[in-house]
Amino acid sequence: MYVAARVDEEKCNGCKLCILTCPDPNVISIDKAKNIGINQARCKGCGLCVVACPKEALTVS
Amino acid sequence: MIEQKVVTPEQLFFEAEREEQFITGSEAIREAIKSANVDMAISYPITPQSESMHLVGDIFAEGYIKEYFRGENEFAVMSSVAGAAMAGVRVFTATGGPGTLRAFEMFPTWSGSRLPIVCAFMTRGINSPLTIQPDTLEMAYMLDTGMLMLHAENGQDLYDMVLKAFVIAEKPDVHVPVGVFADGFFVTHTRDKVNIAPADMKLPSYNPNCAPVPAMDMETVPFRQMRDPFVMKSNFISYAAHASWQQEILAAAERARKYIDSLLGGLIEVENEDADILIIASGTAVSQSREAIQQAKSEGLSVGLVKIKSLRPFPTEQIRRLAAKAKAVIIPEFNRVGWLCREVKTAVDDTTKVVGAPRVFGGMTMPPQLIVDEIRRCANE
Amino acid sequence: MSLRILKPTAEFADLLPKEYQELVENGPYHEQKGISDLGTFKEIIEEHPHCAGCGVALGVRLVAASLPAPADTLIIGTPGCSFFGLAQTALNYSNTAFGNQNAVASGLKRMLKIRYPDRNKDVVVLVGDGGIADIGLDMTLHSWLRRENITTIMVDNEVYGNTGGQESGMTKEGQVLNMAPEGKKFPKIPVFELARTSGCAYGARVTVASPRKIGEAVKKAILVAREVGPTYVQIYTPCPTNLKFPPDQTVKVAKDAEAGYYSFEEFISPEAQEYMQKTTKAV
Amino acid sequence: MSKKTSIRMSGLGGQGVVTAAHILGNAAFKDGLVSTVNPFFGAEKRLAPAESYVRIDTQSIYERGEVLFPNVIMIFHPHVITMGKCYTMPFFDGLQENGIIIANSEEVPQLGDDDLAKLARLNAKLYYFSATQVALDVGGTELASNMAMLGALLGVKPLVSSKSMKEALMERFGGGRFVASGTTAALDDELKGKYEKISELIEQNMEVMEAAGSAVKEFVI
Amino acid sequence: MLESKYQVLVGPEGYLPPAAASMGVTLPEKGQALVEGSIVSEEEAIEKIAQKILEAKNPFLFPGPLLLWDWKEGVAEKAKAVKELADLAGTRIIPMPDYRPKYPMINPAVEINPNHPNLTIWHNKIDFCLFIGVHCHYANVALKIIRGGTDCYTIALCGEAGHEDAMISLRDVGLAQLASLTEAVARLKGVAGK
Amino acid sequence: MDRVQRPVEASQLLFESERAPAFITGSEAVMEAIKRANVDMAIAYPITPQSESMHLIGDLYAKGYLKDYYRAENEFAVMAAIHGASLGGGRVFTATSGPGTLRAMEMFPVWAGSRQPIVCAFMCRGVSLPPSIQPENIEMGMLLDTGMLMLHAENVQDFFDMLLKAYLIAEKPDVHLPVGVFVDGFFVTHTRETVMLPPDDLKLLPYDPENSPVPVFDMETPPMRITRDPLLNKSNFISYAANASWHQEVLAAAERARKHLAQYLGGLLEVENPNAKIFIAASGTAVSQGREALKDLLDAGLDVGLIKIKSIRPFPVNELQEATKNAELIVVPEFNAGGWLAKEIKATLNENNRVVAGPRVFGGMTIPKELIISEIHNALNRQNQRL
Amino acid sequence: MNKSIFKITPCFEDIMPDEYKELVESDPFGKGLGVSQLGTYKELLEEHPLCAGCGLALSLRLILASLPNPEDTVIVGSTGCSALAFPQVALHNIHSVFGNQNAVASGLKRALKLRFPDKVKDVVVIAGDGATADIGLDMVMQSWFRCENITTIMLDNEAYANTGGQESGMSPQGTVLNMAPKGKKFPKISMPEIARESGCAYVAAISPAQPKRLEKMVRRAILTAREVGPSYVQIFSPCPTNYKFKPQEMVARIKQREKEGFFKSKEYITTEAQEYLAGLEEGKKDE
Repeated sequence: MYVAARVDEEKCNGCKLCILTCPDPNVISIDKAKNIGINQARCKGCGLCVVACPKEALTVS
Repeated sequence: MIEQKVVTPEQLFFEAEREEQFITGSEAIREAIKSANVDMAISYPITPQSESMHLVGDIFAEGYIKEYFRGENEFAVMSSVAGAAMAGVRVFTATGGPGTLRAFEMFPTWSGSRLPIVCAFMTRGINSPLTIQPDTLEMAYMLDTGMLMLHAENGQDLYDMVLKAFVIAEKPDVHVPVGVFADGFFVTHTRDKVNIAPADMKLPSYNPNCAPVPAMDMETVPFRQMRDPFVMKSNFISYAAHASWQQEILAAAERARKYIDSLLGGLIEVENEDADILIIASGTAVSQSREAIQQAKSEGLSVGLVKIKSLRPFPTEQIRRLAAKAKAVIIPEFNRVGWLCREVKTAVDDTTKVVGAPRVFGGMTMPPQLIVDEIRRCANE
Repeated sequence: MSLRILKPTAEFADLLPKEYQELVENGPYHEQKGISDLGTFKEIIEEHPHCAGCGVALGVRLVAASLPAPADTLIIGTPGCSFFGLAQTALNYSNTAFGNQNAVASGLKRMLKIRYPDRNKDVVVLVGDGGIADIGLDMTLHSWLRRENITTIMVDNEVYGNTGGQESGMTKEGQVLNMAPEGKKFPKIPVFELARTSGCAYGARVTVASPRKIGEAVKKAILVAREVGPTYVQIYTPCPTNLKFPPDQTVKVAKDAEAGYYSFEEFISPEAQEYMQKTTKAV
Repeated sequence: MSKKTSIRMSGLGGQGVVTAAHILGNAAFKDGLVSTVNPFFGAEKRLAPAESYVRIDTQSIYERGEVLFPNVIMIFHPHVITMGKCYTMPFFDGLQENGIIIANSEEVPQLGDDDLAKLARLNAKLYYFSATQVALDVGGTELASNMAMLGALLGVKPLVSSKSMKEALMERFGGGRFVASGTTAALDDELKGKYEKISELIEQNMEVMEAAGSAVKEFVI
Repeated sequence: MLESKYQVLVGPEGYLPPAAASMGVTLPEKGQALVEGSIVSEEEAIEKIAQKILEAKNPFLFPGPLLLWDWKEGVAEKAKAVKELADLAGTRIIPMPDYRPKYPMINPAVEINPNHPNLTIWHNKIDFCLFIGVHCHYANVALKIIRGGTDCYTIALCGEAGHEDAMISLRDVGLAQLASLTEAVARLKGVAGK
Repeated sequence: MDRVQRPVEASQLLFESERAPAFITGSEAVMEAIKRANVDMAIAYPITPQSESMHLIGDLYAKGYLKDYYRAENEFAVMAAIHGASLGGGRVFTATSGPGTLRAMEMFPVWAGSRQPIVCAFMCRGVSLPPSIQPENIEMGMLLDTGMLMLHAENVQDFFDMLLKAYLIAEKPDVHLPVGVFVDGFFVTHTRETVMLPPDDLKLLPYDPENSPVPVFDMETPPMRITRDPLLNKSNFISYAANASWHQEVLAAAERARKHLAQYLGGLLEVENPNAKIFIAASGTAVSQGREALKDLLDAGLDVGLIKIKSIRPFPVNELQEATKNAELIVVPEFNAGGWLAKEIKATLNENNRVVAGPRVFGGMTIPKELIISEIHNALNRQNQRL
Repeated sequence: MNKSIFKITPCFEDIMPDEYKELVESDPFGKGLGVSQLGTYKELLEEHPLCAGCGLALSLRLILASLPNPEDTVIVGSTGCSALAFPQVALHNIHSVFGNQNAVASGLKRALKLRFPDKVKDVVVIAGDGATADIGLDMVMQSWFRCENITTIMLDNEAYANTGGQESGMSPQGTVLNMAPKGKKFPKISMPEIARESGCAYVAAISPAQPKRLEKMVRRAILTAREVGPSYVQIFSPCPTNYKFKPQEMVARIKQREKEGFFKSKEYITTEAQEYLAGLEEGKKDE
């Protein structure tokens, strides 16, 4: 029952919509190269980022 | 406004030459606040408190206070005062009776937050039935709020206690609110001689950096700071934090004892302590007792008097010691329930010698004769 | 009420003090009385200890004369000048703690609906400005938001009169009063506008300079409250004592205000409008 | 002499420790035993530590509140042990002599030598198994993990009859209103949504319990 | 003043012991200090701290936010003095960066929190600790919990009036007291070294 | 409504009808009690740990057991609205906790002074600050002098019975005062245990406002000129005397409640092992914890008894003096920092140095029986040393 | 605050836990960061214990990222779900009791003006719908009447969530929730309109589904409060737990409610505030 979001780097275009939809702080980050990083330990797996992602680059498992 | 210079509390209280004035209790409050270097005061009307806060408004207009406004109700006033105190300023407010009860939730909150607020309570009866007359019942409700509680006998006491309350409240090891209680009308509206410190002197300002908790101003570390945190998870660890926090509030009141001793000359005042019959009282009941003792004396009865100035902290050991020597202890009170009698009985070993009478309420005064009757009864037993 | 309870027990009828006998014989309970009948019937307020020229006393008297069904009206008040007169009213009157009147009225109205499902029991709140706009604002607004079937009437003297003349939320901006030593720093609270936003089906703003308007507004407000929803009437009742004008000037002060910032205003919801038309026709 | 069994269930919010305690206590009540159940929760949310307490006896039980000295400790989530997500430190604090620990954990619970020595001194028994896996395999939902934990308990210590257990389940899920926090009520709906009929839910849960009873393994301290 | 016989000794004192102030322990006046509930001279207390710190198996310093953040003049110097003391006495340092309750998220290996200081003490098996730079209220809450549930010897170096619930407490602590403490540690260490 | 209910005499419902066991929480017990109490109206406001019980009262309303129910805007407003509803002559119920009690504080003496037979359940919890939702009963210490009657329930069974009985006592014409039924939050509200319930097709007779010592407020009862409550605040002796007499009448009403408490609750206190030399005296959950300690102490051969105080207002002064006549040690465990019960007991007894004010637990923890046992041993040691 | 005070005392840098080091190295203080930069710096909110998919948590996170001067902002909250996250905010924040937040903020703001006459200290109230529209309505409105220079933000999740899902004044009419067993009997309180009538110079309603617009409104509200008068922002923040929808549907839920006409983003600005904001926004463009 404890799951977390994962990002498919291939699909992600770094639009940051996931960051703006995540209810938890300091979970999804982005670096200068527009790589999305997810702090798995802190993710609650709600799935809002999955729904928000236009590229279907996120999954919760 | 007179130009004021900052002096030490000791200078202001004990060294400066005082001037005798013939004023009411409400005016004594004004005089105390003038010298107290208060930053901010918030008011709300309720009889018999209103006059004092009008007068505080007047000295705001004269420049003695930097900010003043009328809040929307007592609960809101006590909340706003808390907000101001958290921001690190010295604040004052006052209320009475139903106002005290309306704001009740805030008082344990003040102590829990370690706010050195000084609030004057001009006690009166509480509903129902509605009355605006003197009655000290509200003090019974307040005993476990964690606030320090001083009870003024007269205008002079009210003046000194309000002024000194700021100094006691702000000691870093105390730093809890102080309620200064005065019996409505009997003190607030009675004109009497009061010795006032010079108007050109005032207390040093409050220093929030010496507080046991950080000021909420984003200028004090730590930055991540919540006043006051939820230590309310259900686990032993949180319980222990919560319990220790409460114990620390009780400890703060204990630490106040030495400051009450040095600034107010003790938690109690005793006259003729070796007498067989002792009267123990606080507030206006002390004055009535003084008259009764005079009368009793003329009848050849020797009666001692214990005036309790501080109800929280309570002079438990002193009372136990004094009562042990007496044959009878009379406790006159201005309320129907006899809360002071309960406190005293809790402190003494032999409760059978404690007489909880007379009790007057509904707004009447307590004729000294009523107390004399009790004295005679005790003397004849 | 059942008028039976207004009937003195035969054996004791002649023992009743005169004021009660008059009330029984010539009170406003039996037939509809109104503002225009004042002076011809025994008023339900026996007397009052208000100051000479008191606007609040006048306002309270006019409201009492405008009740559409005094025999089934219960008034809830609160501490303040208004209750001195109301305590002498030949109605059920209650005040408890300062500012809680609309909460008390909510509970009372609902209980009376339970106990008398087939009868109208008009619950009317009649309170000063401090009680409604300051300390009791929350409970006033929430009774409106919940759409309680009660009428709220404010006698607005723009000051805490009873505690010695402090500035209230309804005081005019700039006015110097106790607790506003540098003058009040914000405008009058727009309770009238808030009444509309908060769900009142009818609202009126009047002054004691227009007694007939008070009569109409109070009647409408109480009728609408029976069936449609909460209603509000705000009456300007100037205070000669604390605002320091001669007692004979109360109505003039009110009249001047009416010409200016206290102009007559009224709003009514379409539903209330429809209901009023129906009731008037029925009458 | 009293034969009181005091059980402490430690888990995370959302795992059904409150529900499990309720069902166990209710089953004991139906068996004619004396039982009290009390959950403790603060203003916590899902995944925060949650604890529930059941006391079962043949005589009157008076005390209430947290079980400080349990005979049985049930660990619903390995984080209770590894991340200290419980209300006492360490998680077996207060365990009585000959006490029992049952942990929902695929592997042997990670315990330091000190801790193992302490447990050995108490002559404690330590059981473990993946209740979540059993719940998924047999019940088809991880929400039945709490049932698996109860099954394991009955497997090692048959405190109540299976008949009463079934009745208690029926009462809990078979309509009527159960009083719990809002979150529990929400989860209830989710659970009910997974089964077509309540009877199916009950049967499945009974099967989960049975399977769990045989799946549980003892770690010899 | 009442004579208190209450001693503030190493715990665990048990379930919810009262605050030492409620048992009659009073705070010292200027120039004095508290050792185990009794008022002594500041010098004596400093000596005792030095002794205790060197006796300890696993001593720790807990600096609080008033010292961890370089927020006003004088902090850096004081911090440096504390660091020197720690180096000399061979104690480790664990910070208390703020006061928010962090349970159960706290990492007791690297931080301490006033609402549950026992977790850090248990985790690191600390038998001696010294608080400095903590707001008095939070220090008192922490000291009480430590005395209630652990066997750690507690020292509170206070910039204000001191702390009854610490086994040793100095008041009005500034650079001078820190220097004397360091000096005492150096001296005792020298003795021990011989 | 689940079933048609028949109003019956209180004695039938409470004492004669056969009871069946149910395994329920304290919150559910509130619902079961109100279901049988023929309550007209309830008003709710959320606060933990009280909310569940008022949710369940809402369910009763939805099923038709109550005629009106709503959520009000805050606790002060709830207590004011309940006051209004009670003025209107019906039977009412509400509940609150800790900070909610304090927010509404001004209304409780108003209820009493106004002679209203309101029944309110208090699910005690810590009061701010710092905020706590956990069990602690300091709020009771603050309500002692409101004029309300105060019953303290030990467990879920007590809670059920006391709530129903509270209406009977509150509504006696010679009493007619509000009754607060207090329980320790969570320890009782959220604990599930066996409770014996009378059938739910019976309910109390309705409240009859015409038997009230004050006129009901409905414009159907003379006199029509009635002010609830009058302004007795003119500054003259006549008003003072009226005000004081009114207050005395409120105190007197509480005194008159004693006989009804004896009838319905079997006394204001209960004593186990009355000839003991050592007593545990407590109220609420502390009694239960005391019972566990008692078992162990008796097993260990100590001469210990237990006093359960059920009524805090009126306080069982004579009963307590009688029960402790020969006691040498009285230990008072409490769930609060102030120790209000110990204070009450000390103020009641002579030679009150026999009273040990503790152990006190607060912050949310339970009182383990071990703590009570060690308090007794410590006190005995002290006494021995003195001898 | 003076930025120079936000630094770790040199000799303790190595012992500070990572989260504080990160905060100091990558803080948002004095840098003019906003919602667009989220994910690239250490947020003021460290973590929170709220439910997965909590709309209120998302709103809170966005508000904190929108503060124009976080280094000089003090927050006042109230009892409720949001209060559970507050201890984790790296700003001074106050929880007093339920519903008194605007009264506390009034006292606080005036005291801060006294103590720091030459500095702007933003006082921002962030509280739930129960605290703002029910139990605290009086104090909220009175702070507006008094023209206090504070910003009030309501996190509207349309229920008392923390106490187990009771109906609040902001619940939609007809909703069945605890304490409204037959459905809520009156409409959602029109707080934005009440705010406008009660003297707010700037009023807005928004949801976290529009993060950039939310940011703009929060900033405008805070800036207006500094100079012109009180301001109010109402943020629709759905609660998956009590309204029983799946956490991942939170944003979809906002859109659905928008479509049904129950929620609408709006903005009321007084002429004075309009001019003031235009001046500021103009100035910003010039930079």
